[in-house]
Amino acid sequence: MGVLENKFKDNVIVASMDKLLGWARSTSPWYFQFGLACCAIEMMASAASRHDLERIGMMPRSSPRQADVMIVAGTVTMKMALRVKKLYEQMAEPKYVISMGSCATSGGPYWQHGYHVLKGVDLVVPVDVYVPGCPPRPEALIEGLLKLQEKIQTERPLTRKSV
Amino acid sequence: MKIAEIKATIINQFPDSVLESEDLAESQLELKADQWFEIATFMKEDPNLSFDQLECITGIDLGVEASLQSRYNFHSMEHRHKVEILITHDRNEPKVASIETIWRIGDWFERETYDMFGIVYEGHRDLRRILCPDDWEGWPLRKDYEGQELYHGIVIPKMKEEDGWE
Amino acid sequence: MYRDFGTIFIFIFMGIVLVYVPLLIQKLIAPNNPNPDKLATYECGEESEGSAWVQFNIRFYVVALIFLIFDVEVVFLFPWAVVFNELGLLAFIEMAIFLLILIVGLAYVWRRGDLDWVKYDVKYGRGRYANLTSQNNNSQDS
Amino acid sequence: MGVVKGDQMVLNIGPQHPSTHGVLRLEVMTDGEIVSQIRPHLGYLHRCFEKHSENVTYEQVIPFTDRCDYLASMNSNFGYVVAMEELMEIKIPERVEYIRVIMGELNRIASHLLALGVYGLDIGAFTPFLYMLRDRERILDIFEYTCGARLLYNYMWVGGVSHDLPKDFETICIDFLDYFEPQIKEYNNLLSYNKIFVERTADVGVIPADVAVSYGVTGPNLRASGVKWDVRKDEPYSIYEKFDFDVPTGTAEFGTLGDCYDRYWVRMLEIEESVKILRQALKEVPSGDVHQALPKKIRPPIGSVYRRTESPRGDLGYYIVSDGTPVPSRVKMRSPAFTALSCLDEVSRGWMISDVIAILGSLDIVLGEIDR
Repeated sequence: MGVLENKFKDNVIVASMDKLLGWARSTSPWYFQFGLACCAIEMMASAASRHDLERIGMMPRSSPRQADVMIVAGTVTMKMALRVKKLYEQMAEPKYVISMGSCATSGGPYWQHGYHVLKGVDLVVPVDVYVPGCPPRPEALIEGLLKLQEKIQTERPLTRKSV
Repeated sequence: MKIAEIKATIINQFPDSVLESEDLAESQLELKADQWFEIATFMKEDPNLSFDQLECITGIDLGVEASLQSRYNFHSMEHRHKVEILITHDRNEPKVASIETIWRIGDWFERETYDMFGIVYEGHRDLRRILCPDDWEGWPLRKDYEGQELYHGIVIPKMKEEDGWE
Repeated sequence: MYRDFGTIFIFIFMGIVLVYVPLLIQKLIAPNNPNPDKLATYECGEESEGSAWVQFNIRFYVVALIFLIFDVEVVFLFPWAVVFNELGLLAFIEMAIFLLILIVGLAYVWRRGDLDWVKYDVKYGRGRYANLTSQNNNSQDS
Repeated sequence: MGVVKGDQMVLNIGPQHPSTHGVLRLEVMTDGEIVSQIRPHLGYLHRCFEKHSENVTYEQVIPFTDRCDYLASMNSNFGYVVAMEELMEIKIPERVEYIRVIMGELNRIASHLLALGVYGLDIGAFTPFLYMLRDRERILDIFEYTCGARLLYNYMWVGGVSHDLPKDFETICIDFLDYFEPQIKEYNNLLSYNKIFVERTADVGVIPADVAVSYGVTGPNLRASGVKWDVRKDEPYSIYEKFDFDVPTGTAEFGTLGDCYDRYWVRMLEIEESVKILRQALKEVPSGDVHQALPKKIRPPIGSVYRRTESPRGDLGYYIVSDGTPVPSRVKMRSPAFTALSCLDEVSRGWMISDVIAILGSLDIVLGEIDR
């Protein structure tokens, strides 16, 4: 844990520090290019010229070390599930996960006979925002990302977690 | 070259390895598995057959207790004619010669059919699973395949017909 | 004259401050919980097999040496070039001799073939890579 | 001067990598730069398509064929539907045939646009990717206008199509084609004659014709090696005989026959051919009802069929075995990208790692279709 993290009782100074930190972290969450299947093409389309993700500060990074948000875009299979867990661990804190598409959320159209399909990526990594759709439209993905930015702003990194 | 002539040239070249069965389509030819490698090399080298493209190898499970079958589709770029070869294996230890050294794509097609059905292709240089992970149990596409419960600690929920998630 | 030292001192001081203060803030605030997976080398999601500390091909070392020589040569050129117009013809001739010696070195290295970096042995080399198709490659069974 | 061999190390160009076009793991044996052997590992996106198609009815298999080749879902549907109609001997009204050819060719352009754009990304050129995806969005608008979906359409059913064409579809398409043709020249200026791009791709990753055929490579990759083989011309299905278009093969424009540049160049020429087909098809779309030939209950006779169609990646074959029940007994999809990837090991022996990325990008593989 960081030196000052979660150490302080809730008071006005720490609250404003939290708001500043939350604002700083939420303005440009770089997303981790984790394109698995059809949702990856929609993620590419939303990063390209018409629905530009750079407007909301989202820049594609291809290494977990430089990324804050992991967008799991596509079907996570059993063989891939172990890699997803390992890659999530290798991301730098504070990290967030968006499960894009119904395949990543719950196995999607492959839920019934997909012996090799992981029924939902939340069995492996903690997920922050679920984006429904198969594949979700770029507008849906952008709405999910904005929802995530709101969630980052309300986080309280410095105040002690009331256990 | 018409399909009948193709079958004729193969039959009179390897008379004893051809099986006659009536419910086959016109372009199909059923063979026994023993001389398969020689027939395959003959089909590739023979000038007026010259099947140089192996289109597809399909593994088929004919029924819960019935035998397995692997069907080869061949096509010749030169003469633009096609043929389909069927080879039946029994269910417990399906074996057939590998044609991977003749057509290079056979390598992956055979690995996939092995992965899905468990049909062993002898003489294959590197017969491993290609789609499922290496430590996957069972042959997924067989009719009597029961999915495994647990894989590296991740539960694979079983969908019961009547009461939804288990 | 002493004023110049003042500006240099401020320059250095600001350099140090602008580097270490953010690092300090980061040390205080940033969450930091290492675990074995996180500290493992990132290799596209796979465990890395074997180590990268293998005995590298010699050509990497040779080219690094050649670069070093000519880099040092350029370092000598800079001060000479700055005051070039005050110097007379003699300095020009000296530098020409210095350069000539190094040109001989370059010719030797070029002749020996250490500069053509590309050390392919391509299986289906055609066109400009045709001569790089090494014969021993076809003997390997694919 | 003897070649001093350094030790070999194993490098994983792994499942999560920006240039593997999906989840593909290449286990590369290299001495730091020169690649001596590649072992591709597949199966990271194996979604049990064939197991699903043994448990759902014939109509329900169509959405799964969409999701196999998600870049060219119209052509995947087209292949499955043509195979089914051959098995059941259904006669298709003329209007449906025209709609299918139009949709298939539009989808081919969209798939090639994304393939070439991402290939530019692999080589390091970012702007063509943005230009090409901007125009691809216009095609997706046309698809959305007709069947409501952007990427996976479930549009072509056995015996017909799901939605009839909207009323001013032809004018919209022709407007798009008029807008699109000058754009192709723009791409050529951006990428095709770019010195760096040519230097990185000409003469690199040559696939000789016989190796290509032996590896079962088909489609633009095979035509780039000089073999003139196009299922639309050689085993015509639907109404492709009506249109005259020529099949572009490798022209060794900047290097030798069958190198990475040729594969790129053949795809660029194919976009122009598709535009030619679309112009001819859009002129004479007959009227009629698209739902008229839809069978109420799909119960094909017992038997099997193997039918190939031309998807943007090559020969997309469907082997369908039916046992008379409304549920297929076996559906095998012969995926063109699967065979294109199989020759990567032999072709990229001895090249540098950055060349291997160029070769992999030029093969234009889609992992959903490889792993099924």
